[in-house]
Amino acid sequence: MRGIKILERVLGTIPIMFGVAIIVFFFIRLTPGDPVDIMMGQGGSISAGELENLREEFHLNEPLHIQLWYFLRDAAQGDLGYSYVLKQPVTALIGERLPATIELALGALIFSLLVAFPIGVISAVRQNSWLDRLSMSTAFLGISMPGFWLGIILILLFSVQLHWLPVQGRIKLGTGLEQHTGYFVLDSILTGNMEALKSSLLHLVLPSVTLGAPVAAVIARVLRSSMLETLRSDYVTLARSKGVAEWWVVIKHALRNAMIPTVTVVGLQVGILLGGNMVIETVFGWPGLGRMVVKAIFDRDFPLIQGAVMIYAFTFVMANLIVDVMYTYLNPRIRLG
Amino acid sequence: MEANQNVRSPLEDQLYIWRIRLEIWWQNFRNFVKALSVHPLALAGGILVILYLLSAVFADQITVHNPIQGNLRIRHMPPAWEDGGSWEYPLGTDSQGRDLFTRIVYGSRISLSVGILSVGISVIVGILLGTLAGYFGGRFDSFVSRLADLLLAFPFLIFAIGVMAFLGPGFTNLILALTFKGWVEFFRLVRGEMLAEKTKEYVEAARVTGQGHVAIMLKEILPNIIQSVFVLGTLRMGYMIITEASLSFLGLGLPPNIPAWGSMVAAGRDSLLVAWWVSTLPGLAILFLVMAINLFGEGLRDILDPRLKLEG
Amino acid sequence: MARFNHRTIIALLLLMAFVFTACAPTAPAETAQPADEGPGASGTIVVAMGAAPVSLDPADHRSRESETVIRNMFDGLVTRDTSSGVHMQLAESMDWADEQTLNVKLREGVKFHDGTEMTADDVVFTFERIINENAIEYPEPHTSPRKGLIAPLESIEKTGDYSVTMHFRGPWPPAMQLLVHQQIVPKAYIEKVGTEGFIAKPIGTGPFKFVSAQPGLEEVVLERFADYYGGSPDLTPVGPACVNQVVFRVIPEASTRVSALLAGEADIITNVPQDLIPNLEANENVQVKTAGGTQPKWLELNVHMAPFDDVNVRKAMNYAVDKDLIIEKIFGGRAVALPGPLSPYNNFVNKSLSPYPYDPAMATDLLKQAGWEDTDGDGILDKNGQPFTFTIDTLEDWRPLAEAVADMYRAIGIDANVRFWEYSVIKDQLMAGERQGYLDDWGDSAFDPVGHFEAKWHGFVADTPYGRGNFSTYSNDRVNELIEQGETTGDPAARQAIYDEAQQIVYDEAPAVFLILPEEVEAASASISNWSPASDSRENMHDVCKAE
Amino acid sequence: MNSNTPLLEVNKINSVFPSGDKIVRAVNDVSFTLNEGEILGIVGESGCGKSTMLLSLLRLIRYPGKVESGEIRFRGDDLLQMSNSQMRAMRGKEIAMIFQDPLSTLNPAFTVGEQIRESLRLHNIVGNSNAPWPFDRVQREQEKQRVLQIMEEVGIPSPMDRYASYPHQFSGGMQQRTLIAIALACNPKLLLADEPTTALDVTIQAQIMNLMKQINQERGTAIILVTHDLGLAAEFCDRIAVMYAGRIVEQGTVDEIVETPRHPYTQGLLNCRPRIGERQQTIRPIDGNVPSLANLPNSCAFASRCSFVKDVCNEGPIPLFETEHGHLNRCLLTSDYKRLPEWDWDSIVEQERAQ
Repeated sequence: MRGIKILERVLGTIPIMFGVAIIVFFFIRLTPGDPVDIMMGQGGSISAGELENLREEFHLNEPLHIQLWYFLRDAAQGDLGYSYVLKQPVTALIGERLPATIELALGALIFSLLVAFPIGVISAVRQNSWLDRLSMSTAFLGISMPGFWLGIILILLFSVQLHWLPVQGRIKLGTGLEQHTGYFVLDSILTGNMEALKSSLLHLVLPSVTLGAPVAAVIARVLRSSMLETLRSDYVTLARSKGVAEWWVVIKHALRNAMIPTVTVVGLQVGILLGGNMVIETVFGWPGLGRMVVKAIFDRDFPLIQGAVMIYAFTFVMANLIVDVMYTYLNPRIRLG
Repeated sequence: MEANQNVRSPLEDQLYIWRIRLEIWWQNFRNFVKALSVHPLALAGGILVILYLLSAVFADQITVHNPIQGNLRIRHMPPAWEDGGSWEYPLGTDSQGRDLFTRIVYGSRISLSVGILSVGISVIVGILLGTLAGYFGGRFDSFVSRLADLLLAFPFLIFAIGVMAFLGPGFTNLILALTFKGWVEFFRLVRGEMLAEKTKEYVEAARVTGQGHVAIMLKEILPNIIQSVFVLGTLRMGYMIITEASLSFLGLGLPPNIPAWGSMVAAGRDSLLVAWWVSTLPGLAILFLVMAINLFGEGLRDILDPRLKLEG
Repeated sequence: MARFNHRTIIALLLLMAFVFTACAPTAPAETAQPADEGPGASGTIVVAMGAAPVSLDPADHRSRESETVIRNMFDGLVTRDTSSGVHMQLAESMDWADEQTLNVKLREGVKFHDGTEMTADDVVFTFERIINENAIEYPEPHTSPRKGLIAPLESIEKTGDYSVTMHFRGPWPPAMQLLVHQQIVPKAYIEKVGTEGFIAKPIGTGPFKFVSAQPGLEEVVLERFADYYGGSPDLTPVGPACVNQVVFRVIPEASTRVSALLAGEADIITNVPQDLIPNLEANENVQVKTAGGTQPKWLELNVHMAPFDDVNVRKAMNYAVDKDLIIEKIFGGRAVALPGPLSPYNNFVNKSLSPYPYDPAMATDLLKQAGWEDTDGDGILDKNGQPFTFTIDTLEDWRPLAEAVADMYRAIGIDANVRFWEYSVIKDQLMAGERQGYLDDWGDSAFDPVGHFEAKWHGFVADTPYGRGNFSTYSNDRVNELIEQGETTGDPAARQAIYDEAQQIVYDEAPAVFLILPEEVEAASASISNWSPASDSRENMHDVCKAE
Repeated sequence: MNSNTPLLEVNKINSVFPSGDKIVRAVNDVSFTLNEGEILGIVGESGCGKSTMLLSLLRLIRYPGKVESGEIRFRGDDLLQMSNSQMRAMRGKEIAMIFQDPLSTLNPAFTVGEQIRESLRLHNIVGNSNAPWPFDRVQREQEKQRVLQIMEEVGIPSPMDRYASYPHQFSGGMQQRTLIAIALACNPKLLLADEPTTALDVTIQAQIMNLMKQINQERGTAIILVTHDLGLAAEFCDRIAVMYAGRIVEQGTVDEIVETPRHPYTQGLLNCRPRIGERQQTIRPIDGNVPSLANLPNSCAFASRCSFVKDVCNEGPIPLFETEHGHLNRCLLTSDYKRLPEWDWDSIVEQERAQ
């Protein structure tokens, strides 16, 4: 029964993806700025005639609905067209850059969960202790400092001063890593290349911490406030009366129920992890999809923007779907919505 | 004397009622302050928030220098407590030689209103749609949820650039760009909580006593949900202010004659090695504001939340 | 019932992982393999760039970053040394049969990276691939964007195994300067693998051969080409490249680039922010070098919109800016004031012009003559009731300069402020003459007025390169006429006179505030030797060595 | 542990909650004893500290509250002196507890069967393989059988397919039976029931009480029933203690309390209970309400509401007087101190206060 509902939601993403694609299609074309003109750049002289035949080539002169028809017809066959600027098929470009963004997002999510859960639980159990105050103030630091500021400070401290961690990029030179999936950590494990594994993990640390800090802060605070609720509930008293050890009461009984509101918030944060990492990718020179999309937007590289936006939409909606499924799994009272 | 007491004109009745209301309100306020004083952190938070508000309102009285006029000769002057700094520019100067303290004080005007307005609008829209969707469910719920999914999936940056491109960089466009997706989070949170609360007994009890749906939503369920909305709201306040920094990092910030903390942090990032204060101090201003709001919120929650009171 | 949903959840998660990877069709590509150690070569140099190259096909790009990488893999007929000008490279000798035909004698025995020899066929193929319509077939048949750069080239013919003749539509004085930017590609190889195969694994005649490239060219790895013919004989040392491997890596954020250098992850970094230079200079294992810049900065004033329709006001705007203070404070002394419309390093700059001096008193007088005075004592100049408000539009990259200039205008009573835009958005409004003033730069990498001067100061003529970047909507018939003459007169002395007069007129009419020309600043680790930053966007790695 | 020592001996325990600057004395100087298999009823209005007293027995009072002083001897050993791990071994194994509102007491996130099985696993009732989670399949199977058996015993129909359903899918009665199943999983010697049937309607209440009666008789489990319903206590319990404002004001066998209530508060409680069968009966409620536990008078707390109040009642602490054997009450008047002239009133009061 529940499997069907999940399938329903998976199929439900298709209209959303195309919905987003169509909205973006019109939105970027109506926004002022002409891709061909930008591509020509400034230097040298260029006759307007050449601009004209470039526009011709990209079908830019046809009315919008015709252009939309071209786009939908090609997209249906899986051909998302070519990037105006990079002159490579959009699917290839995204296919190569998406794993970097997802690897960073996963790294940040893992970091934030590893940090947020202990802090959230401990500061609830030890409410108003100095530990609670300390963890909450570091949480504020995570929330209030912009990503790039935190990133630059971390680089200056851990890479330039202490030389513990690398400054930028996904992996150091000369590790001879064969890429199969595009996920460096996964690839290095698959190919058993320990040096590449070490280097890719080291390169993942600072960007994940920077991207994960605000997310950890939010999750920690929400978890803390819901833990305070569940620790006061009757079923916790029942568990204690059954002779359950205190820490097991906190972890199994209280935390399990406190997860329910927290999961929704984690779901929202995943959106930030995926969508918000363009700044982090810029600061750490991380060759992810986020940075490419930013450049594509400024270049008005329509096919690339559309392709990337559809993939982003797909990943967003998938992440939310996973959260909803986890939500029903955690909270038996709510059937899959 | 007995006779005319109950022969009161309607006006006097109104006055009488209002006097009673005032008294009750004053009574609540007094023991609210008494309760607040017991909770040190909340007090600190409250005072800090008030300080920020005062600095926003009386910015020109507090500061000496002009926040916009720069003077290249005193560029990158360190804060007073470092060597080379002077008390005339307590927090030093930025890369254009403008007094940092003045700009931060004026910046509170913009950043506070960016934070309050964008979170405020997002919360209102989020609660409105979230309550209706969560409570009634059905087609409205799936429609709005799918719309939320759509917006959540719609990259924020494209919309921000679109808005900036169409309407030009400016304050109101920034608020528009921030709230465009801001409400989705509150919508999903409120909807999630509403789904959970809806199954609870006290809602059925309220329905049994004949309360209308609206009354149930407003009086019964919302007070319980307002808690997490409050927590998320205070967190999002900081996030909104910082997003302005990320936008100016990408070149879409507010024009410099509108001093805002976000653009200051972004503009100062290149000289972090040379002049750490240009970028860090506005960042700390954001930090303390967010911390103040959250601490004050925390204290408020403990005071107002009935369940947290001990019996007796 | 409970068991069932356990399995679906786990199945779903596996599906997710698979979907993410499945939709990433990455052919197993090699990451930077350690190259085989060539004889006598040593080490790897990492060059950190601010933006990524767009393409590795010499005929299919118009970006400085692409050219930086390409000119290490491909050589052109001629090359330029920033100090000593243009020298022969793949061409042994060139002579003009007449003003419109150029005979080129090719060097013999030059090998492509795949061992085949370069002949006249390759040169003809290269140029025809640029000037013919829809000559590049991938990804869709389109004309090379570089066609406009060598527009006067009408045709090219092979006159011998190692000699070609180029026919031009008319005398084209900057021919030599612009041929530097066209590199020769292997005809046989491209016809075999097609453009798609060519850009996947480019083959050229340059000192380095291609090894690998990351997606979106974020990282391009080049390897020393052992039997390189040695390069231009006039530029010693002649011979294969000094270092074994060069990696061009993109680090967009300036402070991260500097940190990468300080942490030893990069050997050479380009466009270093001014504020960080003191730190780098203080560090003993880092060397900072500058080279003449090629991106002059102007604040163009809309000559058709009050108050800038009055030449006195425009002159006043020039006098009000203290260029030396800006150079000293914001650029740390690493910039030069613009004497006039052309950059001081241009071959045909009018040497008699000198930058507008900083003279606020003169500025106030000029403004008074134009009717602008502070009558109501609010500190802002006004004229028949209207305050003098001035919005400077610019890009975020020029924030410090724009804000400093706005400050200086405020100092003389103009209510000035700055607004940052996205180039593509503001460009149309500028061309339509809707804005007051725009602060930007215009590339002059060819050191010749052609391709630069006419785009900025010639009146806008649709479908021609004239006035393509003219945001001040300035148009002076005499100047237009002079520009057109300058393009076709061969004799350098005559061109100098033409351009001198044109510059004088533009200087006097001051359609823009001539600001500064910042120097190109690059930094490298101390272990790097005989490297120098090139201002014509070419990181020449041929002779650069790295001490281990 | 010879047979005549009582199962549970509670001696002057005090539980306090510091809140702000005041101290709330929820339980003060409560003493009582309970023998094997005996059922003691603790009756009192809500807010008189009876639930807190129960929680104090299991040392489950939440910080900042604590059991300040006194002794709780369970089969001779004092629970207050035990270490945490020893105390944990007692909870659920020797002493179990059931609560008033079953829906909020059962963990909504775990299945019913799972929550019962947890008690078994905690005290290793069924086998003792300490194999980690995935490999203890055999022991889990055995435990599951045991749980199904217990569910049968407490009257949950068709336990096989109810094992994996969630608390919110059960009716109120069924949920309470689950709680009882959890409590009985380890066959405890003492069952603390905190108003188990208050949230249920009368028919279900009777079923639950019979179930508990049956458990008491078959397993010999002693029960302390906390309730505000004196009638219920009268039918079900062997002995009853009446609590008021944190103190036990009267204690005795059911008959003594029902037929010859000594303390005015007990009499008041009995009077305001409608007796079935009598048509017009005037129910005389006790007017006024319970004094706040934060500022308790050390004299008789009921004085303000007592219709027989004398000024001596407000002078000093009222000790427990034993009128008949075992029938104690804390009221100067009913003990008719005038009738027992030979008692040196002052010395008794001094002596009592001295302890």
